[in-house]
Amino acid sequence: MPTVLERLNAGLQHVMEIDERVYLLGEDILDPYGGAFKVTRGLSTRFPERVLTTPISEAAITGIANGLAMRGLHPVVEIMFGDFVTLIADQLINHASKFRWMYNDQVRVPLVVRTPMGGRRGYGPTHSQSLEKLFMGVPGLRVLAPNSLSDPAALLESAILQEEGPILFVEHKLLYTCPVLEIGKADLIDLQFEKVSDQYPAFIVRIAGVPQAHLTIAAYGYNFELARAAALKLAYEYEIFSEIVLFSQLSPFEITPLLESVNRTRHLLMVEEGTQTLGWGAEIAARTAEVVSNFKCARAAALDLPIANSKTLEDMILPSAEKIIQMALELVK
Amino acid sequence: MPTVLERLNAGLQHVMEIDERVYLLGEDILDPYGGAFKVTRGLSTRFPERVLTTPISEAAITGIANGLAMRGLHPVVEIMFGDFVTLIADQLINHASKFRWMYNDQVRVPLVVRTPMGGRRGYGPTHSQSLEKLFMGVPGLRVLAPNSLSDPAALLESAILQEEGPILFVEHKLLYTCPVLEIGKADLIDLQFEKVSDQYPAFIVRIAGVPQAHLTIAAYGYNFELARAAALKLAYEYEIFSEIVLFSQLSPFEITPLLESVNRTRHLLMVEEGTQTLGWGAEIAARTAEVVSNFKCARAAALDLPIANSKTLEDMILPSAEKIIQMALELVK
Amino acid sequence: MRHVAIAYLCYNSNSMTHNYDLYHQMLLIRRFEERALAEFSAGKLFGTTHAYIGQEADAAAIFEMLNSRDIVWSNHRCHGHFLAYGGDPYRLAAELMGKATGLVGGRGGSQHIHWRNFYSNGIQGGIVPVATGMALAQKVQKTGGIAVVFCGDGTLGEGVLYESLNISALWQLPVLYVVEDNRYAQTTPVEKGLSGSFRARFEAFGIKTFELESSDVLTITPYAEEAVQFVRDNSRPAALILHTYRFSAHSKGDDPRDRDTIAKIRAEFDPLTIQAARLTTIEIDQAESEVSMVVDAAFTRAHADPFPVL
Amino acid sequence: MRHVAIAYLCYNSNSMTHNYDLYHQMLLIRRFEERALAEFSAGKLFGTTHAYIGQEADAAAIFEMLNSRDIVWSNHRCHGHFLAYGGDPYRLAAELMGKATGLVGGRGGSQHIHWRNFYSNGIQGGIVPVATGMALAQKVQKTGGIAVVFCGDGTLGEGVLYESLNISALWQLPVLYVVEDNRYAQTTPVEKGLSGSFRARFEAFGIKTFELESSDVLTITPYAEEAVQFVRDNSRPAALILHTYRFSAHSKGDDPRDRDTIAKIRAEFDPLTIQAARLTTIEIDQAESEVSMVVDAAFTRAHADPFPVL
Ligand SMILES: Cc1ncc(C[n+]2csc(CCOP(=O)(O)OP(=O)(O)O)c2C)c(N)n1
Ligand SMILES: Cc1ncc(C[n+]2csc(CCOP(=O)(O)OP(=O)(O)O)c2C)c(N)n1
Ligand SMILES: [Mg+2]
Ligand SMILES: [Mg+2]
Repeated sequence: MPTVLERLNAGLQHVMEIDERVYLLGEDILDPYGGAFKVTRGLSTRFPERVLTTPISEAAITGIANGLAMRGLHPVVEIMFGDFVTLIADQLINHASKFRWMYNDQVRVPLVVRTPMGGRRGYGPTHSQSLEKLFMGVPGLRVLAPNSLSDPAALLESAILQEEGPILFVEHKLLYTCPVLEIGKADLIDLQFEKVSDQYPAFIVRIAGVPQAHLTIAAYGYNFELARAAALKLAYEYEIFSEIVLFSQLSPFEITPLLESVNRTRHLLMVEEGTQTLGWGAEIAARTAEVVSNFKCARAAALDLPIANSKTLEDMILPSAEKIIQMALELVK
Repeated sequence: MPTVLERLNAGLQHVMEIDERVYLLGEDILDPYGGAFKVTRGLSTRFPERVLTTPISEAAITGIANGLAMRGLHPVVEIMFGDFVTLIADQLINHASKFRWMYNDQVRVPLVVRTPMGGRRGYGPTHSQSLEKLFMGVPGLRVLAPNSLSDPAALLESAILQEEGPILFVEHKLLYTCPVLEIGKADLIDLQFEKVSDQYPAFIVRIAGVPQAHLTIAAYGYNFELARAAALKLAYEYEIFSEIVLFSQLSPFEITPLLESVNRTRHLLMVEEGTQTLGWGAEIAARTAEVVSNFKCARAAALDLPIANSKTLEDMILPSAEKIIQMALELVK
Repeated sequence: MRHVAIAYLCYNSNSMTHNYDLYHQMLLIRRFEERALAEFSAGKLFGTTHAYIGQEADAAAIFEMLNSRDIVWSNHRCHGHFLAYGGDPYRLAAELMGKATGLVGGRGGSQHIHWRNFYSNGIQGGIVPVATGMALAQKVQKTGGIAVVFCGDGTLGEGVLYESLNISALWQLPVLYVVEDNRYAQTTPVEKGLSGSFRARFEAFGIKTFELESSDVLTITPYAEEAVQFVRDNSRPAALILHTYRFSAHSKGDDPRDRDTIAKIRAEFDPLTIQAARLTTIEIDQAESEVSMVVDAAFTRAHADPFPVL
Repeated sequence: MRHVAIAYLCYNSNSMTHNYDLYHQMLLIRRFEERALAEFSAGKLFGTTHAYIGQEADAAAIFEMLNSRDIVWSNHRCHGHFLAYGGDPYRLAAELMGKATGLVGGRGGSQHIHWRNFYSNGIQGGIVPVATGMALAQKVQKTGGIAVVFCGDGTLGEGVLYESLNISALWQLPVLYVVEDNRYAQTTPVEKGLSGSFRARFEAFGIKTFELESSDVLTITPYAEEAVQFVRDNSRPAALILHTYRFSAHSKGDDPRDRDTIAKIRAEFDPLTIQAARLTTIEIDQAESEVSMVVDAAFTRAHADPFPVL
């Protein structure tokens, strides 16, 4: 089974092969290094003209890619750590995301910014955050996150070639080494999957052969790994049956499958690694509360603190399968 | 009755008088111009050494102020338009807000960034936004917004002198010319006020002599003006009675007064001028849904679009008293 | 930009001399801006505007050198650039008014316009990397075109500009950075906004730099030509630093500068006066009447247009 | 920084000569970094680190010139600066391990430390305006102190640095910008990261600039002294550009550079070898044993410390 990292790499390679409008820009992305997390490994060797290593200039790189996109190319920017998206906020929010609408639909900006987010590598406060929430809800910008259930290569390829607007593509560092799951195999034998949306797939994941769920868990990206582990343990050890709604598209997003699930379960637990306040879960809760009037909900997210370097503190700050289980027990009790 | 602008100006003047650690930094803030919105007018004349006009360098100004704050001064930065906060995201998020916690509580960063947000001046997509939501939920950062009900000078003075951490102080452009309300006078004769929190005051505003409210309206800043007008019309024309919970502190915030109100009314309408998705209202809804399990809610916010220059489009995009009324009718019907 | 043939530019057919054309171009900008300001004062326009009055020679000289493949990024002070690009004054006027017929349907307004290869945005500095990226696009697409981006003196305060200079020099991108130093950024005199030297800021990155102080369009023209040609021929960045002066307020009113000083500078530095000296009275009158017809028609027609809906 | 007297710096009392002190200082950094790398390799440390190996002479020379009122901002590669500042190797080791006794209680780790007037952060470039602001604080508080901020060659890519240069030059702030050009930014050679010239980038803002290529601490010392003195005496910014070389990997492993080239450069450019030539064998041995005791004690003690809780 290939890892998520291998599939992302393969996806990049594939789009570069089939479409010569694709350009990669980023810091230290040339071979043999191939990027800080190796997602671009091999690409500069195969496509030396179209893999551009850049100075340490996140804002300008993004602006340059923005210019490329508006002229019909398909730039993909790698921001080495997701923590540095603060430096490209102006280019994404006041430039790339606005242009199409502001210029009265006369331009297209097919720009993809890929970046690794997330903690648990002991990188400390400026290299461990999940800052994607800053960009959720920005008009004109799409936020995507791959997961291990649907092919990350397909997601990335579609983001690069099928889109006309800017995309923030959020890769969790711990997801890189996760194998892409093969439905029906291995540890998935106990799970059932319902695909509920296509281009950027959303899934409802259920545990096979158990009673009707009374808990909905909303998750994306790496947190699906935690949510899955928690769901199995909740079922087998506590007889609490849940279904996970797994999103690839975080903003804007289609809430219907989640609403249907909550209408069945009346309990909703949002799982995310960003800090809790005004995170992705807040929007999920709000959208749900606008439509469903009798349900209980809770959020398993990072504490509203910076992410400490120390592993003990990091563990206390970030959500874990154990915390998800505790919160689920609390919620449905 | 002084205007909000006059009070902010007076507040700045007062803190500069009583505390010589206060410094102002910003673009074009010197007299006779006194800043693009005149909030700093007169100050450079009185305190020439401590009012520093800067180059057009939002990131560096904020970083410099950050350095001043860490060395015991009390810098106040003016960002000319709130739209440019994208340029200071890194200094606020990865520097000012992190330092105290990350350095194990060994430093203090009493930095205030003031900036005007909001539309309806026909300034178009890059000079009309309400971007404060980007900074709500950032650990270590406080977001405040003055309103016409409690003295803006007091709020600003407290932010500058009573705080040990960074603050984003959001001033709505249309609020500047609003008079500070005198409770019991003029158009307030029909309203009752209950102060429910002190340093950064929150209020519950009720209409005098009407039956128990069955709608809670959450608002801050300029939108209190719209919410108030809507609440009065809802009461007198539609016999829908509401109470407004008015916040000065947007993040982090004390939700209890709002929860108490929603427990009474079971209907919650959030009003804000930022775009709807992942706005302030989302966090309000989430916090409420976590505790109250049977209520209905809706958000009156800007459409998820850039803000057009054209007045007709701007009117369609931004929330208005009329829209609040429509949504309230829809919600409680 | 003579390569863009546009119907409303009736003066082209009547054009007598190159000197006349340049004057006509600058006068169009001047009268357009004056009209816009007057309409704002009269409460007929809503929002904001930044007049190009005093700087017309820069645009007239530079746009002469560009062709239709070239890309232009302008800033908040974009009307003069747009008109010199060959843009339609009527559609610009409609945009200022927020009309559905405006350049971008009323969505952008004065600072946020787009037409053909012309773009503008209202965030100081942010357009510089975007233009630099478009220069990269020109290069890899082998269009032969270049990218030109306009900045004011004050905008040299923004860091992303230097990031862009570094990269365009490293990657040898065909981009021309035009700095219009009008001595002020809003109310801030250049002495309070800029340390060191304009020229050195570009040369530090190995960028070829052209610099002059003039508002005589004929003086500027050869510099503009050389700079554009350098970028085009070598596929390398260059900077063109033009020291000029702004006669009007930064935006609509509220000009804290000393009026007498402005008047004195204007007396000897007005690009229109300088260029008028090269024309006959008949030519001057003809330009005036042509231009006022165009400007008046633009605003009148735009006023009658409908507002957009979502 | 000799003015900061710290108990664990036992070598001070034994100090024989200035040359010995400088060697001892650099050796402490070298052995500390080697130990940290070894512990990472052995899986005893978690997270990341950026060794200062090869650049020790920069820190040794500069910190000699600073006093306790001066403020220092360092970056990701901060251990050498911290140790030369007089910081306690034990508390640094504890911080690397994320221990409660670490400099910032394990919250910051390798890149995010603070002690007295020493600060570091892991965002390239972002510390430059903060240090510039602290220089302003020094000035208005009339402390007589200056601010010093360290950047790598690659960090000259970040725009906010230029914003800061402009302002510090305009406002005449006592800040020293130290550029340690170790020829690489992570894996990017300086030729791919920087156009133009190091020196010109500072001089363009009117900033007095000192530049040299050396890893001989005695060669660097007078430049460091002059630069610091210039800033202190004039309350004006200066830049000190030090061309050096990094012998270790950027962070823990994964060094794509040619090993032979590194070895060759190291053979003639190692600051320790150069300085050792000025000492007797006895001195060298003594330094070695003192330093290894200090480093070993630091790591051993830190390992035994507890992890923090919230
Ligand atoms: C990022 C940003 N900061 C501030 C402003 C507000 N602003 C608009 S124009 C201007 C002055 C620009 O000065 P300069 O670059 O010299 O251009 P000029 O107006 O003189 O043509 C300022 C500060 C802005 N639009 N964008
Ligand atoms: C804003 C930002 N971008 C990228 C990085 C990742 N990064 C850490 S160190 C480094 C290279 C820095 O190179 P240089 O400035 O030359 O310092 P050196 O590592 O050589 O000491 C990079 C790209 C970062 N920490 N911050
Ligand atoms: Mg100017
Ligand atoms: Mg380096």
